[in-house]
Amino acid sequence: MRYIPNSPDERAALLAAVGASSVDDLFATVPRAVYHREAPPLPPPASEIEVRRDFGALAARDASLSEWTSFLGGGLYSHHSPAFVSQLLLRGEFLTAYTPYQPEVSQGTLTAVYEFQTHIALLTGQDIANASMYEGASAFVEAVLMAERLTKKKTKVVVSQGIHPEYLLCLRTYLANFPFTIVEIPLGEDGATDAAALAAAVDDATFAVALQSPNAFGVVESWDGLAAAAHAKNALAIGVVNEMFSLAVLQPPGARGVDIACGEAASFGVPPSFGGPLVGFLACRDAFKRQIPGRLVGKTVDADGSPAFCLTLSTREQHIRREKATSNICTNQGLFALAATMTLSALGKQGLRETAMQCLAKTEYLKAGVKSLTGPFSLAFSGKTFNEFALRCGPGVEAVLARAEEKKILAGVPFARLDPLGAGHRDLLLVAVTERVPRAGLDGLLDVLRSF
Amino acid sequence: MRYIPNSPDERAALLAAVGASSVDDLFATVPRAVYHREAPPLPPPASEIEVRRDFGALAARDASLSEWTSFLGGGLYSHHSPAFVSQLLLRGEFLTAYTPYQPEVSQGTLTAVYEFQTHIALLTGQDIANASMYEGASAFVEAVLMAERLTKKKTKVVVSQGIHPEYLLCLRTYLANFPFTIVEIPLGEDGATDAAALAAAVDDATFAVALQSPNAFGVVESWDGLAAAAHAKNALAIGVVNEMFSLAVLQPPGARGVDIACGEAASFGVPPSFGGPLVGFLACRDAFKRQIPGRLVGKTVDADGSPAFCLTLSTREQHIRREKATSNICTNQGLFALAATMTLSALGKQGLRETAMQCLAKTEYLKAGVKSLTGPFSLAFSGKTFNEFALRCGPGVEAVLARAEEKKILAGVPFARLDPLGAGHRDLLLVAVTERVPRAGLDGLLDVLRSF
Amino acid sequence: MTDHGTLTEGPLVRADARLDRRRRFGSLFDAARSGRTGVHLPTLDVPPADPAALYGDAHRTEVAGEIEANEVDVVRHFTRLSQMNFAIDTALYSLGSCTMKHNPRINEEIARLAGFNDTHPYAPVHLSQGNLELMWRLEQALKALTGFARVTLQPSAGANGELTGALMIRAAHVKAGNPRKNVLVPDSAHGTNPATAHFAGYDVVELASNAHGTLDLAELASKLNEDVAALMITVPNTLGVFEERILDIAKMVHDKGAYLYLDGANFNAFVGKVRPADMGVDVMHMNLHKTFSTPHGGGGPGAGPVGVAPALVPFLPVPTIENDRGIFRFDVDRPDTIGKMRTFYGNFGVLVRALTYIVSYGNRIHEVAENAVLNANYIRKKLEPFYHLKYTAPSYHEVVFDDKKQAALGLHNIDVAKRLMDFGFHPPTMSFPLIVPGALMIEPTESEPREELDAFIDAMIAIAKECETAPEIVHGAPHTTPVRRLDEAGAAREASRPGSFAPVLRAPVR
Amino acid sequence: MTDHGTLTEGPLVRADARLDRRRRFGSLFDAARSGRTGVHLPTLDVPPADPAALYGDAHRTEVAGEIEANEVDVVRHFTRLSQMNFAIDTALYSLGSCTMKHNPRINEEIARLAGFNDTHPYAPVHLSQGNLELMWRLEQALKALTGFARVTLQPSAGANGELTGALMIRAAHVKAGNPRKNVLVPDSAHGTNPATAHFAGYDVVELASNAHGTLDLAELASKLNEDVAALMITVPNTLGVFEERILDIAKMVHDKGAYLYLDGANFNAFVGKVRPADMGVDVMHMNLHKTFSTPHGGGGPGAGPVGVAPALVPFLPVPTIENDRGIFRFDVDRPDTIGKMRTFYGNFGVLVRALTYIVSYGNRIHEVAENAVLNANYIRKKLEPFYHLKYTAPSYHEVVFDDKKQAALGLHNIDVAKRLMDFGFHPPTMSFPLIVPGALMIEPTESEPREELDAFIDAMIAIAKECETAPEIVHGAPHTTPVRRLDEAGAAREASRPGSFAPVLRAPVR
Ligand SMILES: Cc1ncc(COP(=O)(O)O)c(C=O)c1O
Ligand SMILES: Cc1ncc(COP(=O)(O)O)c(C=O)c1O
Repeated sequence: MRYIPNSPDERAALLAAVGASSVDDLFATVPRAVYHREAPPLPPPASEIEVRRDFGALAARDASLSEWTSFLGGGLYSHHSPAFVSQLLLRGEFLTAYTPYQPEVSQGTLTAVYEFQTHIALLTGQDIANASMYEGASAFVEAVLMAERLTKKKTKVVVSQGIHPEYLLCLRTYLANFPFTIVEIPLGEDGATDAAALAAAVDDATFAVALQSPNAFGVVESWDGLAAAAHAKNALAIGVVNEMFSLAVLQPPGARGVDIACGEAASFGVPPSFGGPLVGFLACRDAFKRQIPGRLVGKTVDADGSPAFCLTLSTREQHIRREKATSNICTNQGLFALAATMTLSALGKQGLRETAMQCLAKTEYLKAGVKSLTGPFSLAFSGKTFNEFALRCGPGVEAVLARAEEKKILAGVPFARLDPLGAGHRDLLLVAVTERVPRAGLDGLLDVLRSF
Repeated sequence: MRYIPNSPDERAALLAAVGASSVDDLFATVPRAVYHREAPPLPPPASEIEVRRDFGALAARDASLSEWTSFLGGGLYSHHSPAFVSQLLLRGEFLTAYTPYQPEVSQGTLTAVYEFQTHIALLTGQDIANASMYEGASAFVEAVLMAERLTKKKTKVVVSQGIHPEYLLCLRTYLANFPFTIVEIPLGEDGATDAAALAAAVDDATFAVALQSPNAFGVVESWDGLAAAAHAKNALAIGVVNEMFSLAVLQPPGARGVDIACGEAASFGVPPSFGGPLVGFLACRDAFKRQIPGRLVGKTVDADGSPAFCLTLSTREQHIRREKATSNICTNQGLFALAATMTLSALGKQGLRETAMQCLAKTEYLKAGVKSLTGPFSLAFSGKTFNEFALRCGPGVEAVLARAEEKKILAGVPFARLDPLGAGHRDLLLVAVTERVPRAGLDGLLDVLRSF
Repeated sequence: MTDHGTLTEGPLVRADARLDRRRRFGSLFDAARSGRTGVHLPTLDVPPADPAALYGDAHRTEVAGEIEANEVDVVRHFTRLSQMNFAIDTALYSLGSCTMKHNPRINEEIARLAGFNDTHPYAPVHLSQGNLELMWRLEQALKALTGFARVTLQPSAGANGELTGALMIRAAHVKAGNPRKNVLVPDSAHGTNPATAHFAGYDVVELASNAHGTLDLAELASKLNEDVAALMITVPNTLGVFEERILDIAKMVHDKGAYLYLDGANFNAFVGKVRPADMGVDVMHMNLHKTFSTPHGGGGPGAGPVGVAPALVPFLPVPTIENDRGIFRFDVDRPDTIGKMRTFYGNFGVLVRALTYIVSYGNRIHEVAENAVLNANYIRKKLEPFYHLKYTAPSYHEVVFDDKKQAALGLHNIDVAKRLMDFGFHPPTMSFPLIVPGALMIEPTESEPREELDAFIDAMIAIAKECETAPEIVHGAPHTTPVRRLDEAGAAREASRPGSFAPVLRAPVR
Repeated sequence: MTDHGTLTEGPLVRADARLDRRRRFGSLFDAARSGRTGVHLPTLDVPPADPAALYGDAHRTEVAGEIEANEVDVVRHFTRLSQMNFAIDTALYSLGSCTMKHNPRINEEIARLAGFNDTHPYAPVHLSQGNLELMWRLEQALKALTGFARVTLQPSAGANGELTGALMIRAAHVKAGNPRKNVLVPDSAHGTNPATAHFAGYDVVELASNAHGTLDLAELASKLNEDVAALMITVPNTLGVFEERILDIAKMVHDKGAYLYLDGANFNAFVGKVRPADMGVDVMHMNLHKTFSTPHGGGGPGAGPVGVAPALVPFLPVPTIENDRGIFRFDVDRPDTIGKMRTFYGNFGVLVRALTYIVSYGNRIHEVAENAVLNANYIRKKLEPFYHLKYTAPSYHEVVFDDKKQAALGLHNIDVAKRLMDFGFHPPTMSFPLIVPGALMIEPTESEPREELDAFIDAMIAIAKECETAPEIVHGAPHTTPVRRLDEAGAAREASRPGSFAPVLRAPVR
């Protein structure tokens, strides 16, 4: 069989060695009423030739970003992934290893995780970062829960409505069974969180206050304002980032008083893959390290005194602490944290800056183009942006998408996709721009808008 | 710069260390008249993003066999390549190593070559095989030259016109400057080499007699007849094979008295890649090993007495023997010999047989379909075939190709493509079938023919 | 098995580690490189922006401390790093409970098709039909294998699936008027089980296992009452033992109006042979990275789909994927939904690999379970004379030895594990089950060939002998790995020291 | 550079090699597996054929002795094998004359596009326009870099390019009425040069080099006459020394009606800085696997395009690729063509990689040469105090030391080379140039970063010291590789013994 090397004869020899007369013997303690002797109700095995044909046909029905001009973002941005990344990820030593429980035979993974932690800490301006979270939304939830543990006996979390609606929905889902109140703060005219409302909502019962920047409408928020509002009432400030390239041109949360940074790091060479696997992150001050969820890698020495890495502070974790653990996470996003690490290593200081500058310049070019239009389109908000903005579409979002589609352009993400259970902003299209789009693509989109 | 890690500052430090004041100093012994200080006349560097876009557009203009139903063969057959092969070939330890001159750090490559030699020897029924030749045609030429060295002072080589026309053209090219005569033997009615003419052409001056089976028209030839004709006059028999799967259902040349087997082993998982890189092979009797061209790997022991592999019998080779070498080959087809080895390892005894049986069955199905047609098509020859046959096209080859193209079918190879400088067989289309084509594809081609 | 006289070789003369290019070259942050980069973009084709003017004092001019390296540096670094890892692709990876089976290469190829890998979750649904159909098909296949009414593919890993299940159970109880208070968890359970129960807002009540290592039905009866929301069990449990009385257990749980949660981490022991829904299970997560061969990737990603009985269907996270006669769509209109467990729809790339695997086996997938169990029993049989087995009930996919015999000689499970590295194998799991002190939990999986099992067995036997004849070698192991045995306790001490974050938990800014 | 006190570490306790899964597991033909396969095809969807009936006694029923292995076995086998190789991706690969530079990963990606990789050479030309355009573009780029009238992309490797060039030279002489008899080759030449001349039907006349290691013009004058068809030189030559008098040499050759052939193996020393046609070269091959970064693949493939001056254009192999205003076609209608060097059009996949590389550097490609030369000179400077340099003329892309100093201590170039392995580096070339006995030919290439050069230099210096302080360690090296030093002479002896083919040159049939 496919990936069962032993042939029927070899299996028979093993069966004989264990003293069983048939495979059924090995399953003797399964209640007979539920034990199936017949084959499961699936089609016969498919060969590689058939798999290629069948799945190839499925894949051909999806819009691949390499074949379309794409302005899709909404929390997941398609940046350049260097060619070497996907090739090195195929190395069996990375691909087919697991959590580095045994450091002597896992220095490869461990070193890479240590590097990932370093990149995230540097980018967010925090002291430390963990080895990865599943993705942005659960990282955000874990940050909120962590803040609660750190602040003791408080019950309220204040969140901006500029946080990605799916993140907020996850927060409500995970917090449903805790006695916590979630207070949402609306955005102002400029698309940024209403600072006065935010400050007013924070009280002594508040354990955490959270903002996202750039927010779900692309608008850059103020970390200073967040930190001030939170710290005024001894709450912790949580900063969410899901377009990490913004941190190459914008001050990081950690440098502006934000206590915990969390979000999505998929911008760094992680393929969009229809939304997963991605790579969440969580970074914070050194003082909070005993409450951080997930794995942490630390530097130590081996018996010869040589430097080496291992998992550390694991008494926080479920396999030791069980119901008192800081999280139930076990399997994380290892391989894609590695992809991000590889990509960041190649980008480096220069590449981060250059990429961010290109995203910014192209976005500003497109925004200027939109402003110069005479038709039924406008920028929804006046706030500063990085590489995404909300376009108010007079003709309706779907009409714009449809007309762009004819030109092989994916014009953007209807805000309604982020917030299908909500009701607001139905006329907004989120338009995101990365370095992958050449000027001709930007002009192509402007032509589409001009055609209305 | 791209793949020059040292930054300008670091280069300056190296320059200082070597005591040069500028790069130009290092080139001081180049005659000034030819030394260019200015940039070469090429466009500016292209980034990965641009390379992907630009080359992607080129590639999109070619017919990829994965998107077409293909009956193309003519010496290069597109078989299934297991998914793991192309992924493992990307491992840097294989990809970026060179000829295993230093066995202690090349056991990986050496073991694989030893296995390649074994596979080729087993398939062809010969004692030994070398580490690879460039491709089929040059392997054939080297076999002829080797036969000449082995037979001493003879001057004539007798070749069947059933050998791939490009192989014959290469033979003429390489032999142009040697005092040898090439005699070509025509095919009989059945598409096989005229046995009587062959026997008659061989004389005491003949050092080699060569046949291909299946031949360039797909017809299975007789190794027995070849060996008998050659040995009658103390010439060596050379058997050419370029569809190696045939050797899973047909007696191998080595078992039927053929002295040297050579040809193309690309059928084993080597991507067609528009005709190269492929992987030539050359196999022969043990007695001829001192005259074999190219690399050979042998088994020996290390200082601890452990088994280990190294290059051997290298006194045959150019780096030692210079103008007296058995060949001038140096770089060979290492990586694709490895691809073939990996594929053969996975195929194994069962997979070889099963694949060959499927090719055969599908070809017979198609031939039966052709025979049942009432229109202007016929099988050009009555001889037995394996997985390719020549179709005589009443309406002309191009008309058939064009009509098939509308159905996304590549109907076959016009014989004229193999022999553009020749004149015969202009109405023949070579139709090859592999396990990649499902029955629907076979029926699709029959429908096309039926439409005439 | 082979019988070898000498178990060790003579000394080797290694070059000083600092001079050996293959070892201990540290992190990319260590090296003093400057002015390099490994990514080159097209020349900017629009007017440059001025971030300083735009952002004012919120402008950041550089990410200080970041790497400056070229592609050459980076490719080499990660190639060298990889060479310091053991992995399934190099040898048997005996890490029990993790189902370290072969990861087929066709799965990687298919998951990398641009039409899957380079697609955006918010692309129009009519331009994503292939993706939706794939998810729908996977749900159907998992339903066929489990017998559940529906399966959500959204959870990101096993533990996330557990939480999804627990939240659905709670939502169902809430809807029925009482969330209840407790979740029962056997003492043999994996740590994620109690942790999950806690994060779903429940108190954990531990159940002591009986002498066979299975559930003690009297104990269960004594703790089961109307405050109990669910029982979370693992089948086969973490000892590799099947809960023979699973049908009785299900009945007892249901009689109290509680739900039966099955941790499906060990589904590999019975996939295609037993449908969990038939056993009375109400909800179960599957670890696609275990049973369904998706790669573990040095820690992840995984995927933890959850199957549910009809009663829990209303509570599934949104969106679900619906098939309207060949047109696939997302359904968010589910009033009782618990909400969402993550952004988008799940670890789609992992789902692609899992479905590829399932169709590759098709209706012969039960052979996976049969051979996983056979291989584990073979190892058990061969090693039983050399290692102590605390629980002797029949083993399924894994066997849990312990170090009782070796402890008598002053050596422990960790010593055996570390010495195993010198033989080229990845050690067993040691951190649990907590009911087996000094555990050596071995799970070979079905994808190990006989000769690899034998080689592993030979190594384990050789070590058992070394424990008697050369204990200092075992105690000092490993000897041949890129680094020697680590000071993990020291690391934790140092890491927990306030302010020690750099260089302990990250590289410092140079 | 680093100064380390101790150069070696203490002893290690390895597990017996036969028990160590990472080492010496032999060939796949060794293991006794049966009934396994690693390839699964679709179920046959047409009636089965009956080969016995069809072929009669020409039918073969099985390939006896073939492997019976599963994908798991095969993936592991080749993963393990690869781990026994040194490669550029692991560290500096000092093998001189082979230009072991970084192989960019984008090249591999592009070459694997289905529109290139999965295309058939006999597909209709109108369905192959991308391929033809690519080849045409590569020819234009190589023309721009060399100054030649045309370039054929057909030869399969450097040596095959040499033969193509030699055959064209001979065809031109034949056409002019006299094929001539000799080809002049310096004694420093690579072995392929004389071998090629022989296979083109010429006698080789060797030219002794002068004291600088370059061509002796008096010697050249004395051997140049109307019987000489060509002079084959290498620039820079195999010592890494540029032929300063190349213009004079070209004139002398041309004055006798002979052609100047340039072995372009060392093009990396001057690509983008000097156009060979400007130096009076008539024909030159390029090794795309050297200068243009295509991977060496453990021995190949390469590609050896040949550029020619106008006089040789008529003799190019067919087909050439022509651009008729954007429609590309093959031209076979070339009456004076030498014919074909191989099937189809060349190693197309290698050509794709080379063009990818060239456009990636574009008009900055001369920096390749500059840095290749700089790096070689840096190594020369640092190692000159420790290793003897027979020829002291300025070095270009490589430097050829020898073992004169070490020989005085009883150690030879091979000992230094083998010990270098213990430091993680691939040894230099030792087999040539023949004019430097005990050669250590080192070519770092431009893609080595400074710290890698330093690490290599440190290792070489450490070894020079060890030769004095611990000669037995150097002599017994390598100590840390998967196998120890091999008995290569014994292997050759055994291999040449009549009838010894199995198991010496292949596995026996079990
Ligand atoms: C028994 C058991 N339950 C649950 C889990 C958690 O699954 P995951 O790591 O996918 O979150 C594991 C994983 O190791 C396990 O072994
Ligand atoms: C100087 C020189 N000439 C010619 C060659 C032959 O080139 P190839 O190996 O590509 O056939 C080599 C290759 O090693 C070489 O170094």
